Amino acid sequence: MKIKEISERYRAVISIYAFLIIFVLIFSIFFPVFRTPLNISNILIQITPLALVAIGQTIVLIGGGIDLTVGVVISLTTVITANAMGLPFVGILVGLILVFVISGSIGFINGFLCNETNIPPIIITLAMASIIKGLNLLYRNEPGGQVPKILNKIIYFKMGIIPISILIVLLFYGIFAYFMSRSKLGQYIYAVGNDEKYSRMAGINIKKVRLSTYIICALMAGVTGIVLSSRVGSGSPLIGDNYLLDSITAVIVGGTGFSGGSGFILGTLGGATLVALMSNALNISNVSPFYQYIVKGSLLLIAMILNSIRKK
Amino acid sequence: MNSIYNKTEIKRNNTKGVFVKIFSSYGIYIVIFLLVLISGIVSPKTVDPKNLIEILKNTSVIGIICIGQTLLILTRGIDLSVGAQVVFINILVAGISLGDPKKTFITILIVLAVGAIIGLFNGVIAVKLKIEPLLGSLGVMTLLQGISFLYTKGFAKGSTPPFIRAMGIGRFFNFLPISVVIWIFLAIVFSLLLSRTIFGRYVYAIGSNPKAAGIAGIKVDRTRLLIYAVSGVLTAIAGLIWSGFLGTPTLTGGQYLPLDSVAAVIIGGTTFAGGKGRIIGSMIGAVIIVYLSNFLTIIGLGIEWKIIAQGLIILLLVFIYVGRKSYK
Amino acid sequence: MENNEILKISNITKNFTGVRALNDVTMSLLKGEIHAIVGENGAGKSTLCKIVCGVYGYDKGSIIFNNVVLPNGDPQKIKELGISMIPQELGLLPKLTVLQNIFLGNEKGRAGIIDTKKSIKISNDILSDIGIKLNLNTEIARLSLDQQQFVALARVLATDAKLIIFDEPTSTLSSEEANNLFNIINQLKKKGITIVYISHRLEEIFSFADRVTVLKDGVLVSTEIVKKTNKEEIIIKMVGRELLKTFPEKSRIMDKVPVLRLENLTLKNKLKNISFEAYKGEILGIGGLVGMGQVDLVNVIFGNEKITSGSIFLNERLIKSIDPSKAIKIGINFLSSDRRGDMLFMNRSVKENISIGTLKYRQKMGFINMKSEKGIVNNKIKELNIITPNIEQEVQFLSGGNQQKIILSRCLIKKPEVLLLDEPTQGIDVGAKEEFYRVIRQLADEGLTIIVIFSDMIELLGMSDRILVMHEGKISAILNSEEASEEKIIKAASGLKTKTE
Amino acid sequence: MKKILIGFLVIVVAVSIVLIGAGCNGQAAETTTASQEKFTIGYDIYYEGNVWSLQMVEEFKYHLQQEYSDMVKEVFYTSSGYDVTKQLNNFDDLVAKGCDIIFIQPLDPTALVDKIKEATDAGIYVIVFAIGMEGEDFTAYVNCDEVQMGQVKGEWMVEQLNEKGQVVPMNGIAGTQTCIDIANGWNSVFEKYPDIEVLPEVFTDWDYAKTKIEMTNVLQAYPDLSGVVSYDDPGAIAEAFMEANHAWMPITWEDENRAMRIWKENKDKGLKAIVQTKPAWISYDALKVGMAVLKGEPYEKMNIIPATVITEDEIDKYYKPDLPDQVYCLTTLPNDVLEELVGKVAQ
Repeated sequence: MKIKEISERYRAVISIYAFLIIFVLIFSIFFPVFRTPLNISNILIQITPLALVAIGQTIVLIGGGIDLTVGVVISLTTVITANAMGLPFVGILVGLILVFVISGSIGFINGFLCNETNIPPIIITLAMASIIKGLNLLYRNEPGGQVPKILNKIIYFKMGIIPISILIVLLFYGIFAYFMSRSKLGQYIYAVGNDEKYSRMAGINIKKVRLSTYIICALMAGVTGIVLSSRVGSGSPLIGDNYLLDSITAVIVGGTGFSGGSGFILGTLGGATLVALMSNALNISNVSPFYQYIVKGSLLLIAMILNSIRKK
Repeated sequence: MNSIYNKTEIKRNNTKGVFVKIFSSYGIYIVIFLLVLISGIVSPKTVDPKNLIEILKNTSVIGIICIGQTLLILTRGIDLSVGAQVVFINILVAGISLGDPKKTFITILIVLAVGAIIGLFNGVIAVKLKIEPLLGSLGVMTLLQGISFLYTKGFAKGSTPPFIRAMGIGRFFNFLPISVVIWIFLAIVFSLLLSRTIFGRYVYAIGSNPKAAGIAGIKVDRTRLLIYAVSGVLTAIAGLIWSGFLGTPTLTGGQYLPLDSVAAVIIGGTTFAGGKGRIIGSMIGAVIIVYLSNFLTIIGLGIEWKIIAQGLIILLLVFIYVGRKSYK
Repeated sequence: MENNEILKISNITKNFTGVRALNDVTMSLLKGEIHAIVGENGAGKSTLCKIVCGVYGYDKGSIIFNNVVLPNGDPQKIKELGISMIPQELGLLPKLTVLQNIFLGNEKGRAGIIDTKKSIKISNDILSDIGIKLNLNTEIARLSLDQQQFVALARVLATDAKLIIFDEPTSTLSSEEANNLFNIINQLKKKGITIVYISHRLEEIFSFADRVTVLKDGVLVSTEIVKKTNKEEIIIKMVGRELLKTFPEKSRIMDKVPVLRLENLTLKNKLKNISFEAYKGEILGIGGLVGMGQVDLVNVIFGNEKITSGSIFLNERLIKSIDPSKAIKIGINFLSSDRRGDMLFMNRSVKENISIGTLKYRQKMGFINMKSEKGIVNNKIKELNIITPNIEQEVQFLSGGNQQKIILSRCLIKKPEVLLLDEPTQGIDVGAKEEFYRVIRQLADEGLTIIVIFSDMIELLGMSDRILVMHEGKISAILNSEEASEEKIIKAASGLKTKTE
Repeated sequence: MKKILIGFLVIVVAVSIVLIGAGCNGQAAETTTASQEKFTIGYDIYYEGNVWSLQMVEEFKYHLQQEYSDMVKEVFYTSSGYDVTKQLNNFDDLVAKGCDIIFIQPLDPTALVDKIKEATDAGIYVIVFAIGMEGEDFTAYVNCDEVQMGQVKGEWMVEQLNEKGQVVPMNGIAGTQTCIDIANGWNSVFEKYPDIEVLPEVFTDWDYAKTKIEMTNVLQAYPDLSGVVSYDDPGAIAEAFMEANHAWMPITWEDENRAMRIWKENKDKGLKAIVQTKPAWISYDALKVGMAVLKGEPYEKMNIIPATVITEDEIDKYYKPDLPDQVYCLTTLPNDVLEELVGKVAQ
């Protein structure tokens, strides 16, 4: 009874992890390299940025919105980090503050516009994305700057096969999973995603809630930017762009619906893992690079089809 | 019963200021006018007929795509795979014809058919499988890129046959580009379809309220699939012109088409809520977007400024169209 | 009396674009009383209560609760002050669990973190108080209507409310469930909680309310002490004049020509072997508790839903595989109660809204004959005197009544034989209503068969030549208008068979 | 629940079939019977959408097959698609696959420095070629001197314009070391001549479509343009000229077959050009060095190979009339192999 209930409720999450396990098993069997410690720690590193940015996207989607600015925010923050952290000692601190202030305020603008205008979130964030991208390119239209090596050393330090970066990821997922299921604000985000009007009736301040979703999302994009730039060692105005589609894919694969009000942070972790795993698996299994697009595309489509089956 | 929201919204509409009323129906014209005016003052080069023709020529591809995109957004759909489609079509044209004039006709037929199929595929995903078209078409986009790569293994074969080449770069009385003529012809045809025919009425009805459309006796799914197929064909035509314009198969390019086309349609006054909007608006929207980049290059400003300006114009115009949200 | 007055509403006025929903309403509630508010659909009952608990803001007036002036349109604040409402639509969030819904907006816990244990305990207590068992982790969407009703109640009880407003709670409850509810309400009363009870079921009110206030067209007619008045008086106050006069004269059809015949028609777990005949020129009213399959019935006839088994005959010809477009073709048409949702194209013109269904008959190769279209539309606008500046006006700017007429005229351009109406008078003001009653009757006299769902008892009795009462997807009674009475209908609606016909 | 499980099984099967199936008929093991020591080789393609980069791959494959097949255990190809992060991941994956040697064209001058150091420290040979990078932690470096290339282009242009005129630089991808060096090269020349006006640099990602559109705009914008110094697709540039029927001017050229054809056709109509470029066979040079390393033979760490120059009277020596436009003429691949790749030209 209890079991059944849980499996009912967390069906999406369970199934994505079930699939992950099967997937990993198959590859471990067919490609021994796949299960070597080195490759495992590679995968853990490769998961990091996507997993982080996907958290924010999930929360926005649960809140009934969507954020198309994550990609450009990541790029922007890499550039900021690379330039601000140049100066010794204080550099890192200044960089962090700058990143969070800027990404936070971008999130605020997104949320504010969604609250105050009738423009659908997709269009708002689309327009915002192109504005930010433009500004970013104006600021610096080619990769460059210097991110202190120390960051890289810390974030990607490996304890055995476990890089710190994945611990950061797990930490964030822990926090936000708890936040979404236990905190008032978390509840309200689900509620608003469910039905704005009834949430208002229940006395929820939907503006505040929506605002917070977009801010969280932008901040997570900022974090991703830092993690990414410290891996690359420099900032690049285009480096983040691919993460938009990937983040949405991860969330959808993780079983969060597009209509809002439902979904689970932990599902997204599974989704992100799967997406990252795919490209590693392609390399490991030595598939011609030309296949990677096909696999990515069909992954997204299949996931969405399954979601819509699940609804019925 | 979402009464309170509708009611308040109606209130807003009724109490719209006269300026806003005018702007929300003629905003796009005002914008293009201002754009031409300013650019004319800043650098007369921009507005000389030769350059204007150039601009129209560069608009024709995205313009034709925008016709289809308008139909889709009118009926609460969208297609972000247009860029990948155009690239794929171009490769197909070269691959099938191998530049052989004799194969021109069959090539065009095949390409149009392929366009229709891709459109239908998008349609089935959105209409039958009930998948958010935005994401669905993103998936299709990635798929198409993959298919293009697999089909060519990176080395796109063949070249564009003369006739199709002419569609891209040919001109009547070496002045009026053929592509522009095709584009404007299609635009006129489809505006007539929308304003004068049952099909048009159904499009607006479905966009305005799909459920009601069904109850009013419209075959909603069938119509929407048809629309997807049609826009697929339109994209294929755009692909032919593109292929003619380039004269060679390439695996890259066109990546800016999806967002630019959507942007054009939106600033042209077609709302995501569906059921409102006209072809002419989208066409002017498309011109604005191309005009912007041309103007900015001419005055020596980079692509960055175009992107920024585009974003701002979208926000501004759409805000004027749909206005502030009111909660009480 | 004044000393134990808990709520004072003074000169409240509220407009929804054009429509005046409430006009200068002044009334007061006494501590610990059960105060009923009655009135026809659209009399302003719900609006008044939603204003009291801040869901709507008001334009003029003031509300004082326990000697504090209530903020205008601030649900959170007002709830904290101790006023809670169970709206008709319940306002539960379908994808959230029972537990989450019960505490939504006043979660138990500190520092923004929810104390789940405490919440579970409290909600279990509440649920056992009102004597129902529910799994706290099931999503609302999975519950039945009456279970949801009780969750909504539990949510209100979770806030220590001093004033609770019930908006037509029994419309979805069977009679024993209703009685259960009345007991709960009486307990609350004993606890000294003030109850406002909106309903148009008079017998309920007379069974347990202390005072009753009658609203009509947004105006407060009077407030009576229940013991000192009687049903007839109240009805007259509600309707304005005696019941019979509001509704047009019923026609006496002598020869019963069956136009539409259903033979044990079944729709998977919604309808069970429905069989009946509808005659030429009659108005067949369908009554019953909300959600007992009335809407499904008309939807099936119109082809919105595929029947599982059984058969439909039109003029004794079997109709197989029907969908809306076919239904319209063969002369069955349908007006849904949800005008905005199901019928109207809000941002399109009056013209398009009227002609949409019948364009096929005015075209050459897909091109619409604008001229004849215009003609037809203008005729219809005259016939039903639809008030609109011009035929290009977007319908969202028209009043409910006119919108309703627009839909009706859409259905009448190509005269149907059977017209299905679902709550046709919902949300249109009384003037428009009476006109609408006349139109419907007139159509019937012209020979249309009209099948109409009314949840409002008075309308049901007033309009129907025959009344078909449904309970849990079955027909529990078919009554002729002579024998039909409120009591009989309620009985049948609650599933207690009444021998008739 | 059942439905979904079934769904998943379907995907699992599908995916694994695609991957494994493709894996097997992909560029998998190429083993021979020779008793020689065998090595695992990794090669990262910087962008699979770019013909030149793919022709490098083909040169590499072909000669590996022809000359070194007895040394090959396995070859792995990954593709980075211009994406630095992807390239980092690919490099990791190649290391994980146990490659003894990795050939790579770094997309970012700094990003790979540490990785490459780690790898070489771990005894993996890393051959950096065709695109420059910072540091010297790689095993060997094979490239042209790009600054010098840029200078040559610049000097030629100055000479053509006899020291005065308006020049637009058309370049590839902003921020890649190659493009930066090239630009530094020609700028160092131009700044010596005050009468040469250098317009803002245009980056086109070596994308044909983008190049053509950008060039068209430039021609519109600057009527008194007098030269194009380019490290870009001259085919597309020429297209823009011909379509605008704009008078020809001096343009620094490349060895793409289309470009060669256009040059041939227009050299008498006033098109002044010179090819001075990095040949696609640079991957072959890299391969040679790499194999020498594996064999333990002596090798140069820094191999600066001269840029190949083609002048007007040498066109016919390189132009391949019987091959389609896409191929690059500076190639060591025999025609049949090329035809295999890009098909015959339509007659």
